[in-house]
Amino acid sequence: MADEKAVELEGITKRFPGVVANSDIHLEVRAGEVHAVCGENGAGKSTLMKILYGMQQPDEGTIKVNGELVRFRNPSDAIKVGIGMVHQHFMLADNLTVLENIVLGAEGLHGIGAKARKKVAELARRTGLNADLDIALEYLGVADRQRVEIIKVLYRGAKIVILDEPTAVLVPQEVDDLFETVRQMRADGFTFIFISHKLDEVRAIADTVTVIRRGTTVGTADPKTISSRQLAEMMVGSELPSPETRESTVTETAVLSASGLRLQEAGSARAILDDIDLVVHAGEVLGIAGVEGNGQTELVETIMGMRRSTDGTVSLSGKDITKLGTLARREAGIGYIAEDRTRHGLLLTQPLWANRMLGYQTREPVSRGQWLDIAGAKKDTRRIVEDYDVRTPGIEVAAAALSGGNQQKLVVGRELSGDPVLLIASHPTRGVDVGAQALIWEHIRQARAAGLAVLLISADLDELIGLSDRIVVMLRGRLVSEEDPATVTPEDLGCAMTGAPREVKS
Amino acid sequence: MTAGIADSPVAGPVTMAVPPKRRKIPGWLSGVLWAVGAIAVLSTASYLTGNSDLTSSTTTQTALRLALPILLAALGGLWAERAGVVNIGLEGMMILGTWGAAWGSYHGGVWVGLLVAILFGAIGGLLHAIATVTFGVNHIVSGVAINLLGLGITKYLAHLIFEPLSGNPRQSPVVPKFDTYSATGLTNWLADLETQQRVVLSDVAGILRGLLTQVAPLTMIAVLLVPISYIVLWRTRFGLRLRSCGENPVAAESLGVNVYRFKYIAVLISGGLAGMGGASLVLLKDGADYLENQTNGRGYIGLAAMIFGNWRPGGLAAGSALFGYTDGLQLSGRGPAVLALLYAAVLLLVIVVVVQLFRRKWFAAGASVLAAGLLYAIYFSVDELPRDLTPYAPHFVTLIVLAVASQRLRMPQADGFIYKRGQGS
Amino acid sequence: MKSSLRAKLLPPALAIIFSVLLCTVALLISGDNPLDAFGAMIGQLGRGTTAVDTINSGAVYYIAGLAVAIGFQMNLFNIGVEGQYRFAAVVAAIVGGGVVLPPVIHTLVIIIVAVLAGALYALVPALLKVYRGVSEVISTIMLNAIALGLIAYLVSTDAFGVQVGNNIGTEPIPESGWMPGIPMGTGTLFGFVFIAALVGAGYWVLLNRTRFGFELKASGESPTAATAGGVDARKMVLTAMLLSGGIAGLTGLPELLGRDHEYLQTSPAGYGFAGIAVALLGRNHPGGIALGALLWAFLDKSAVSLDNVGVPQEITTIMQGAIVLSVVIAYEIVRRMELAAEQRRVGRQLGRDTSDIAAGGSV
Amino acid sequence: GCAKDSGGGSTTPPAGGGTQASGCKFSPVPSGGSGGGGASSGTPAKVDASAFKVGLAYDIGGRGDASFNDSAAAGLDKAKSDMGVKETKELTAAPNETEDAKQSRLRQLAGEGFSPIVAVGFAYAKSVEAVAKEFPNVKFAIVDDDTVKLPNVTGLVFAEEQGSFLVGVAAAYKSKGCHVGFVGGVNVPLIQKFEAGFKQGVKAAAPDAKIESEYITPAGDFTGFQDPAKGNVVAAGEISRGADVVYQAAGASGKGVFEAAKGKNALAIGVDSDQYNQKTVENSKDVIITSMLKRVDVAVYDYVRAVAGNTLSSLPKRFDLKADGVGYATSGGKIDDIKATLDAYRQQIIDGKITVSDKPSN
Ligand SMILES: Nc1ncnc2c1ncn2[C@@H]1O[C@H](COP(=O)(O)OP(=O)(O)OP(=O)(O)O)[C@@H](O)[C@H]1O
Ligand SMILES: Nc1ncnc2c1ncn2[C@@H]1O[C@H](COP(=O)(O)OP(=O)(O)OP(=O)(O)O)[C@@H](O)[C@H]1O
Ligand SMILES: [Mg+2]
Ligand SMILES: [Mg+2]
Repeated sequence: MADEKAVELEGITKRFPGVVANSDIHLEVRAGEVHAVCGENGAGKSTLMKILYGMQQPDEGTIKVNGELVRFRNPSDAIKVGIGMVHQHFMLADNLTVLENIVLGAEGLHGIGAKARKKVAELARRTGLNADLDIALEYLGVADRQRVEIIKVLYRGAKIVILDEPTAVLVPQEVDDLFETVRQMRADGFTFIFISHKLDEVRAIADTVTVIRRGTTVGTADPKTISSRQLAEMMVGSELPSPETRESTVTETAVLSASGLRLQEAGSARAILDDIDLVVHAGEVLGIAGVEGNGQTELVETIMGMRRSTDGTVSLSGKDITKLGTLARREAGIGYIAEDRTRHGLLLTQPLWANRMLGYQTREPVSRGQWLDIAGAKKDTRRIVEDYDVRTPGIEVAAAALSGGNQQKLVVGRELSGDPVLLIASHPTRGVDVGAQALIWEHIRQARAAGLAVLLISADLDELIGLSDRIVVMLRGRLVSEEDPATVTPEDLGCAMTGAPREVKS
Repeated sequence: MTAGIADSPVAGPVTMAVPPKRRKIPGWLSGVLWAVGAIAVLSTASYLTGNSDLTSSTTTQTALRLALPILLAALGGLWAERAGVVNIGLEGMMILGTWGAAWGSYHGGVWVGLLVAILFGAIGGLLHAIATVTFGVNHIVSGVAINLLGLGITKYLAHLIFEPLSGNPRQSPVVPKFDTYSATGLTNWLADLETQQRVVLSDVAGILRGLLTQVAPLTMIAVLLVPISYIVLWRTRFGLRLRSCGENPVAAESLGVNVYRFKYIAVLISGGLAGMGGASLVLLKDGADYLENQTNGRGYIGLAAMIFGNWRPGGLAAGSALFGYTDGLQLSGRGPAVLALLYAAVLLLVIVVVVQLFRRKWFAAGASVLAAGLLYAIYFSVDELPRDLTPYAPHFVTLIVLAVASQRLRMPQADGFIYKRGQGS
Repeated sequence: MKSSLRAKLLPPALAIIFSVLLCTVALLISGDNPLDAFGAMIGQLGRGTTAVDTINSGAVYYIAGLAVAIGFQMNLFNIGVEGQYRFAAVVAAIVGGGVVLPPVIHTLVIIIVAVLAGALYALVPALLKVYRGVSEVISTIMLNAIALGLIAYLVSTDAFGVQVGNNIGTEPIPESGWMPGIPMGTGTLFGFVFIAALVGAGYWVLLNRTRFGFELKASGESPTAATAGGVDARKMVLTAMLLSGGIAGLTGLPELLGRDHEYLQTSPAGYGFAGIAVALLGRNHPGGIALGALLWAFLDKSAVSLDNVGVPQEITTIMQGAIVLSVVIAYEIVRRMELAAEQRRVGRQLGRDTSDIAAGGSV
Repeated sequence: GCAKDSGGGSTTPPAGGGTQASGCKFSPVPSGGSGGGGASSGTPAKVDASAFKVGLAYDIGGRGDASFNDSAAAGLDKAKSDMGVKETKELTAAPNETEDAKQSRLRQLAGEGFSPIVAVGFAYAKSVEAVAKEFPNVKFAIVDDDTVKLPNVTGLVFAEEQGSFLVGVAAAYKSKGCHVGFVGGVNVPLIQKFEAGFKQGVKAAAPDAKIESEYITPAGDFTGFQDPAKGNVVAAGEISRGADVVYQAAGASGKGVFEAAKGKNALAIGVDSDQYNQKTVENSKDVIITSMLKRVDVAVYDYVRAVAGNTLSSLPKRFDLKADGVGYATSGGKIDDIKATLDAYRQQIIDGKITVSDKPSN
């Protein structure tokens, strides 16, 4: 059994206009193992998986599943031979119900009625999904969405499951839950292909790891014996960075202070933000930990003025900014790295220099009065590209043409350009590869040393612990506890975030 | 313009903070409640103003008649947009339908006429699908082009084919029309009831009688298409797949749904329904045969009714009915009837005020009081509404209802987006 | 990626060829001679005033197209340009005919009134959208119809209208309010053509060189990103809609100031709808809209010449529809061809130099 | 049970609503002149127009529109066969075309040597004025307009109110409930003339008669001429309020008016041409008791004839009852019984004893 090959990919090559995503890739996955695939952003992992799942057709190469040569014209073909995929980005329709999302495309199995519902309910139990199956998917939190994705795969009876960065949005407890499910299923004979940028996760779960660099396989290793550092070197040929903060630069000057902040949707009794008090000092990084959906997003958007607080005040360097709009707050010195760069940070079809203006359209060097200063914007964009190592063929390309990591570097560069006194960094390195991650951390650290106040929100607890001077935990719209990053462990933090009682330390 | 008609550029923040809301009452029940409420308001207004037009059988019959093409166009819009294709070409497809209906009916009788109308509409749909689905053209561009093509081609064909028959390049010869049927026993009884002038009872009788007399098969089919659309789109696997293409085509694709195929099917059905809407202008008793420009923008009104109805069959039926009703009322009852309707609006606003006070929405209640007062002042002070404006009563009513009703419109999430196979993130 | 000149010019050419072919088929079916037809269409430019008329009408469509395009820039679909321009034209004609002012100033007053009236009529859907979330598609469709009633009232003899023979219209504007044209052959080029060009230039500058234009485009491209960037979405909807309405208000003026000097109830409608097609043809670019407007006007004028040689004039409508559709399809085909070529090029290079192009993380 | 409705719509109550009275109390019929036509202008001298190229510029719809364009076409056809016109050319306006398109059309005809040129419809007024100035040697005529004061332009206008007066009398006499209706397509001055004459005619015959009067759309919204479905509803509304004879001046919407009348056992009166014989409304011809005739054909014929015979000055200033420019149709024989009465009124108008106003009174 152990030597049976569930999947064999040979000589896979896939070209996109201007990019070769995969070139001559070889990958062998044994039946019943968890096989990790690692690589930088844009190394071609997702592309390879999409090829295995029939969503994209390879230009060259062959695919064998369970020893048989197959050709997938579309995902249905792949599903038929028992392959399932959980995508890097959720593949869910917000407006359809949970049940509909799951049975879609597999109605042939149990219809869409009572039988299907029974089957799904059973799977929901198995994976720990507690949501009502008839509510629209948009009401689900990320962890539940991830579960829905996995149920989708199981519902179709897949034996070979591809998980493309499933842990990026999960907290440690949730990751553990997920891994527990995976281990159980592995014991039941399922095969997994697992993609993650978090190398300790890879080492924790995988039986084998294959590393991809620049579209080709560089090698296979045993995660039990290889160190994270070695793995990282295989991937990028450089050392694994860590988000350690060195000496404290915290001062006494409060930059951001919020008091009694409250946010309530019209017509809803529940407060999304409830009596939030917080202060960020110059030279300080305040980390906010919390399971997604507990109000961090709303807190940031309220501080940015994108939402109107129901109650409470926000002041910046002593000046009350509660009544100001987003632009005025930005002009007052807030830089903002939004959690979803494609939705909130960038104009994807516009050139890089136009993206440089976004949020700064009222200020030099990109504008003068009501007039845009295009030359100035271009010049400053070139500076950012240089300083922040944005890999791009030029500043005239559309932002969409950059990979995620490079897009993020551009955003960070921009938000640190306006001489901010406060930086709000929401998941600044989400989905960004190790190289870019290091660079972004370094820039945040430098700015902090120069006296910048930073409000950091991150799901990556190592990042949070490593960068922050203080950490507050957010739960159901409230700040429930404060932790010292010097002593707290990710596990403790995870407990506080989920509201679980903390194990008493001996 | 990536999103076609993106519904709300007023950007809301991302995260869904609203906790899951369970619908306490099922959709059909709330529909019934709304209908009962509407009848109650209308019959009260009719009683207080002494204008029986508000609930007469003639008015409802007319309303049904005028709502029909709008309803069918709106259903056409629904099918396309549920699959993610904005269809502003409904008008053109409808025009194609009018021509096809007349031509088919002339040569092979009403049913052939209906069939040809559907076919012609579907050809318009096919063109729209080729442009938007296969070539990924902006949906509005394609729709606008189809409106032009529909008009141009039918004019050309009428010139070529109808002129020798009718002597008129803008009109077809007289073509056979659908027979109509009445539930005679019932309607006679209802007629008695209606003439007795009893409060509420006579009103309900009038409304029902209007819906049950002289009904053509086409009318029945069209009305039935509302629940049928609902069932097919929301209760079958075919419908689920189709809707998934309008919500998240990439997800649908990743689950093995052939998005192109469903989009094609949806837009073809959409065109067919619009063509049927055209047929309803031609093939009903008292219909107009083919007449150039006879659709008069009804395709656009259908589109508006669909948005009004929040991309749902029941809602768009309500929108079409509202429009048809008001139009029928103003055309047959003219100024006095519209004035009575104004009175009904005041009553409605009073109810709204009570509800808002109950819900402790002071601002909304205040605004409604103001509006009610204003309308009542108009009602009280004028004996006759301006003659130039009464013909547009349905348009005013639509605007006012939209402005008053809370806007929780939700278009299919990927509506108007251009989808390309294998391009998903 | 900057598209090459070929990618810009080939599609319209293909589209025109395609629609000419389509019409040829139609003409052959109806037993007409396509050569006569196309000959007449081309020939009309050299005859009478058609060339000048084409430019004049082109200016009208151009303004309407710009009005629509402003909305499109931020994903607002202002179907209401039709109602806005007609309402504005009537109001401007009434004011223009009712006041006595020295030359130039009189004209300016009319222009300003038209802009304000158009903006005012666009204010309704804008407010409904911003404060009540009413889709501008519905509200402007409804307001287009309502405009008919308002106009009927305004030009009725009870209000501001005067009856001339069997027609009714507004009081004629005295000569001081006219805008002089440039005589060309037998025709006269409207002075307003230059204003239209100016509006087009202003449109370009506004969109590409001002903060407002940047915010407008940002809102259109990504409302969420614009909001995070400090753009007030409500304000943008309001301003864009008002601007669109204001420009729409100018649509009726070339003819009103340059030729008709009064608004008659028989004055033609439909410029607003044509504006939608023209804006789409021109891909919201001021230069493209200009070409689209001229093409549109040219096809419009062709109706008369075609009728003159006995060819069904409906052909022009078919041609307009066919061009709108085929031009976008052609753009798409050319784009795909270029992509495929690019892909082949990468494929060829791959043999020699893999790492450079395949470098992950950036293109 | 469910039953197929029989053709006549027996399930609806008879028209007239409540009071099914026996008719109106009529004014005494004016005496004098039950004679035939008053417009017999003697035996016409033979006129030869074989040197003439006649151009016709129609309004939207053109030849075959079963309305005034068609009527103009009939006049042209007659001129051709009677006077041997050398060449004719007919061009048609497109919907929503601009002023310059109209001018181009006329200019094209003039440039190609056509003269006289007849422009059909008052929408041509400004264009005729502009082009006639450019071609002083070309003769122009314009139907429905007399505002162009140029030596080479002749206005061909009609006394629609006089014809409408007569059908108003007929309506009063044919109404069982002494209640009649008028449905106008679009509320423009031209159609108001029909309304005015009709109302006056009804009142003249039966001062107590009730009159419903509605337009489908206001001025400027020309869909009112194009929407039979709405015409139907408006007429049905009038009928349900008691009207049992409905006169329509609603263009293509008139068809809906006829059908409403047919469906509700009422009677109808057509307009412009003899609609009893019109193909497009043949389904409901049995309710059409008469039609108000507006003889555009006569005007066009007479005009061509006058140009050919160089007798333009003798052309009537207005084509009225006297000039046989308006009248009523008798096809179907439904008003044969009151023909004498109608002719009496006709004579009164011709003699100037009754003047018919062209503005509705209220
Ligand atoms: N649809 C596409 N069209 C064009 N190029 C694409 C497409 N999808 C991916 N690419 C290119 O292929 C490369 C590999 O992309 P892929 O998504 O496979 O990377 P990845 O290894 O999954 O990266 P990440 O770790 O960030 O998920 C990217 O750099 C991108 O340039
Ligand atoms: N539809 C598309 N058309 C063209 N290029 C695309 C398309 N989709 C993706 N790309 C390419 O994909 C690249 C970004 O790919 P990808 O999303 O894999 O990057 P990434 O680094 O994985 O980003 P992220 O971390 O956000 O996933 C860009 O280089 C872009 O050229
Ligand atoms: Mg990626
Ligand atoms: Mg990936």
